Amino acid sequence: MSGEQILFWLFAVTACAGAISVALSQIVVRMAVSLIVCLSSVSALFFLHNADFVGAVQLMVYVGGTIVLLIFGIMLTSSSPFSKIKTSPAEGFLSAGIGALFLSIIAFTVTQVDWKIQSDKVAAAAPVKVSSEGYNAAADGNTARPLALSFLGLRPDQNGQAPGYLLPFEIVSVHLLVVLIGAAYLARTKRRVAPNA
Amino acid sequence: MSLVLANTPIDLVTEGLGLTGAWAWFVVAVIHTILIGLFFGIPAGVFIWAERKVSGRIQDRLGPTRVGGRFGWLQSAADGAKLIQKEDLVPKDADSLLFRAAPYIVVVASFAAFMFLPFGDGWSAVSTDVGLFLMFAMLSLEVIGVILAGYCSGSKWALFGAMREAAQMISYEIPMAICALIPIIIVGSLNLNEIVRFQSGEGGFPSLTLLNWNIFHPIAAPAFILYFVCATASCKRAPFDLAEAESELVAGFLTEYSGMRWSFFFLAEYASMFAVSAIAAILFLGGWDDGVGIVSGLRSSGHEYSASAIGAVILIAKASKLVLVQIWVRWTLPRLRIDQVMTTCLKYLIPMACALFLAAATYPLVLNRANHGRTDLRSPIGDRVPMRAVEASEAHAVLAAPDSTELAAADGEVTQ
Amino acid sequence: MSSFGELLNNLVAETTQRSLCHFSPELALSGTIVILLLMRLFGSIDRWIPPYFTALVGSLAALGLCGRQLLDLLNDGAASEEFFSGMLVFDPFGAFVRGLLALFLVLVVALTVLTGIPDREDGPDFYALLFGSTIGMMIMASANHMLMFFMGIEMASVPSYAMVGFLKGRTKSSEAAFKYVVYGAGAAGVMLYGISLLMGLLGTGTLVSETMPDMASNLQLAFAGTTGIGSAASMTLLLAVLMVMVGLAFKLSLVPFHFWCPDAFQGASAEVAGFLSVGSKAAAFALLVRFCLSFVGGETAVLPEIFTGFGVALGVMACVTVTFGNLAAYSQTNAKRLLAYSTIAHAGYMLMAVSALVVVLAGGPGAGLSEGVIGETAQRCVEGLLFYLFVYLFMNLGAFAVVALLRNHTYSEEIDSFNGLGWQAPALCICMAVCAFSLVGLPPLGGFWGKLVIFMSVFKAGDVHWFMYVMLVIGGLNTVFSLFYYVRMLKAMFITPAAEEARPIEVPAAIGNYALLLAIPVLLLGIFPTWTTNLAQRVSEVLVP
Amino acid sequence: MEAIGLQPVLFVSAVLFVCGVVCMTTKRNGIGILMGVELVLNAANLNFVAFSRYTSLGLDGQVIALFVIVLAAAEAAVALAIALNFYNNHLTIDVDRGDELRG
Repeated sequence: MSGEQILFWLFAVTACAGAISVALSQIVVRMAVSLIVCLSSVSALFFLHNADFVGAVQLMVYVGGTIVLLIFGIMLTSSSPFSKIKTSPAEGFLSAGIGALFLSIIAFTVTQVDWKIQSDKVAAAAPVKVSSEGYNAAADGNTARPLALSFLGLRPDQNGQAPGYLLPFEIVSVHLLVVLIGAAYLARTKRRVAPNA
Repeated sequence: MSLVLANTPIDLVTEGLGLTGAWAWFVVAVIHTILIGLFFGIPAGVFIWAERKVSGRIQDRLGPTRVGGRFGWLQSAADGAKLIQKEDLVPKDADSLLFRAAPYIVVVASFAAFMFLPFGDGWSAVSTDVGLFLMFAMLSLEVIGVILAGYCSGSKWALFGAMREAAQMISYEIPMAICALIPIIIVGSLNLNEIVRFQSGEGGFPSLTLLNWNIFHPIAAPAFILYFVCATASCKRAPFDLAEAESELVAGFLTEYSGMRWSFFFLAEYASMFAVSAIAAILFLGGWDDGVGIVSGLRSSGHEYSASAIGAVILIAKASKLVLVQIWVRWTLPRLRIDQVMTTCLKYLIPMACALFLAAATYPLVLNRANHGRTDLRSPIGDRVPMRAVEASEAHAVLAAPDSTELAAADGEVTQ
Repeated sequence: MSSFGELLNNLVAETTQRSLCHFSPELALSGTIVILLLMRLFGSIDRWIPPYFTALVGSLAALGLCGRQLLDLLNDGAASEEFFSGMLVFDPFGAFVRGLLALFLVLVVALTVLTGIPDREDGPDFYALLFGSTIGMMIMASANHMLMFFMGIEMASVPSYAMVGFLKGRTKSSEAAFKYVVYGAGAAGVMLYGISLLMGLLGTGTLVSETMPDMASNLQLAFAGTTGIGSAASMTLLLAVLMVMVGLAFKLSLVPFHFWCPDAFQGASAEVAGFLSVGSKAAAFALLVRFCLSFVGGETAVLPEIFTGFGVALGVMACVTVTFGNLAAYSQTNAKRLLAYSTIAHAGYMLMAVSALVVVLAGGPGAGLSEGVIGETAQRCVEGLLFYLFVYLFMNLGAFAVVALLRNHTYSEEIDSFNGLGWQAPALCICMAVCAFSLVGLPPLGGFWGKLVIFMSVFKAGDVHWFMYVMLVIGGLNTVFSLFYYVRMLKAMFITPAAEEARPIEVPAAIGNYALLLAIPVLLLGIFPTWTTNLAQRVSEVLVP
Repeated sequence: MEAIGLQPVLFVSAVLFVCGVVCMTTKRNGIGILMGVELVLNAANLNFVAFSRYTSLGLDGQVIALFVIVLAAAEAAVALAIALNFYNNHLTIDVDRGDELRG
């Protein structure tokens, strides 16, 4: 076993354990902590899969931003600090059963596929060859530069024959603006305007 | 991302040690952990001592004098020994698991940031292209521990402290990150090694690389001041220490903590002070560059190791200076109110940071225009990266992903 | 190997000369959002120029740009072209739906002016959300990449969650928004998982393209010669498609993913409910058609069993949705809730067209139709869908608008509160009558032709699969059944006398004119359907060759 | 170095997905449900990143993962604002307690 594999299994197990304890935990704060464990492990898995930038964004935006927001929400909405969510045993068994069914379906179909062959079939006929001149994204995980270029709509790694992501990169800012307005509107109290202002 | 040991790729190290596979990883990881542990713990201890001495000096008293000789330099160790012996209390109303876990989250977050910090050229535990981003990401995780500590203490003071802390830290991260982006625009890389290499210029000894530092860039200079203010706030240092404002909130989120767990929070606080100062030194103050070209001269004459060792000392000295400034500020300025803290950030710092960001982005274009399209401006104020991109017809070579940085470093190659 | 500079130059040229022109309606809307917000920020310009005025101008500009694009496309007879390096596609189908959305936006903004639901203070917020959501819908209508697929849905939904909860102080409104956001986020998550599997399986996210590797052709490469769902890869494909369908079914409020719809519509103000019931449906149907065509629209049929089964499953869903919607609507007392169930039922009718489209195309030649007939039948399906959407816009918005406008006078949205209004507000009530009869599908009105075209295409598809006939029968029965609950509303208006204590209401002329503005197209489309059917036909000919 | 292979990653992501779905269906607390959604989105992201390394999807997988993170953050912000609004009106964020809309 290589070091990479050991790390993979380590983080895979913590990610799964975190996810399972999110599903099982009855206390909302503990759910949040389990979620942090899970998402941090997932970001470690990103690093192991040569996606440094995605992993860093995951840590910064997801764990450091979104989860903090959720914990904020917990603090603002729970009537008592450690209020429990009660789930009846029947409900628990039912959902566990459905979950197991789901897992077996997904796991059995998805892991049975020979992805290599599927991928090769597609890649063999594709007119595009990955260029070797320093744009090979997957190597070494130094993807910041190719990612930045693809956000500008340039894909030198695919010889230009791949989608460039200029539009989503720009339009997502409009989305964020709109969402910010919406969230701010909902969260603030209605402003009072002076009668003759 | 790759694991390196003192500028040498891991494969070579382990070959020397006669190890293979997982064992090699394990050994190198342990070496790194010990090294980072030292760099994490020792400065923290020193700064706690320094804080007491400086505050003593500012308040016209002596500070610690007894423990460990004349200057009391063993005071931190003695404090640590005392804190370990203290009773470990968990309040009745607290969520005991999370209450216990919170200090570790804080320490781990701030410890993890040191993984990406290069002390010399390539001397970091993990070498990655997005090192700076990752350091910020790790430091931003600290807030989770603080919130949990406050929320799970089961105390109102602690809860208030945690809320303030969360609001403050998340707000100040924004201008801090924008300010950190300005040197990145100038240099064109998120890689901490490259940022310093850019500033240390190409020449051997003697060459005035000092003028190449980002602090002398007309736009990065105000960004440095802004960054430093935000960094102080994000380490919850006075005058922004609202989270533990003892006159209002007893001790904020720390109210219920005692003993070793309490000291963990302080360890993390001083360590992250050092971390943000080291980032400031790297981004704006030339990192391990000495300003007159001694280090780069040594490197270009083949003395890799000694160059990096001297560089590490220089970087630590620069970062420590900045930490001392933070300590000085703490004992000089009065604490702000929470609304003032938020107003400062949201109404002043963020717009200023955004303006600087825009300026930094347009500056090279303006300079290019003013210079009648000549791009050969070899002066410290020139932003060479964007010009190079225009200049080079075969931009391929320029924008190509750099080779794995640690190897590029070995050639003493600069920025490119 | 083209050099980097060449790539850069191509990008700049393509973006500035082509993509931005094609994207101009969305840009107009984005610009309006920014202007609205700046006007509030700097000084108090919005005291002199009300926000709705800016919004109206912005939406009219978008409508004009959309109309011009559609006319240009039809005059040039151009085929589809990708822009923004494969992210979006510019074709008559997309232009038609975007034009529909822009027209709809203008009408909704006009309605909000009349009802005054965002007051002047909140106007910029409301219009920012409304426009942001519309941009998302327009992106959905022209998406050509799975990322834009997901992003369009998110951009359309997330602002609409906030819009449903726009009346902050009301418990019902906040409850509706809360349920909507929770279920919506869940559905989006499941859909994203499906998208990830799909993209992994096919190695790309572009739906259809001529210059880049795309899902349609990769599907042919990867699954050529595979039959049945025996292989793990095709099972994964099916799983992925089903997961994506969860998200789309949620947007389309198809049974069993409809439960949010009545709650959200009842809790939201009638203007927002009308917006959601038409806008998000139109966009989601456009997206569904594009998604289905990327699988079954190829030259040769890939995995015919799976996709025929998929089409039939859509048909079953359509039947259940129509029946459920109509049955549930029958017992409602709240007008918005009744219209919500009617929306569900109409989504079912439109889904029948998509189901027929998939079934016809999936089998390829040899499955019951000859090659030429396949294309023609498929075109009829798309044509029916588009015509139906066009009529549906006017008739459904008309119904919601009447509810919104009457609410301002009766302060209630219960059907009982409409008692005896027929003689007090004749314009509104006649508009409601026209819209209701059109929703049922009675002959001289637009709704009749919409249903007729869809049923005809379904009948044609019956040659391929017998289930289409079953679908036809169920659709017909439901049409008859739906008459009863719409008539209940009209009975309250025209026959039941007003309660003694109810005070008489007076409706300003502008409001009556607006109602007639919506009712007249419904009538005209019923009398002269050919103009629009011709347009829809030309649009569908480009989409399905 | 031996590669990890795609199957184990997909299995991990399937576990995350199922936990997320179970979380969404069993929790009554609105924020609990949102956490389930975050799990599901992360499962999808893990898939994207894994595919980007092992299949011909290439860099596109990472790009999409980035966009998903951003969109998820936006969605969480609105969801939280709505949850707070609900809490202000109902003094609970138990989804089942919102029962005014029935029929």
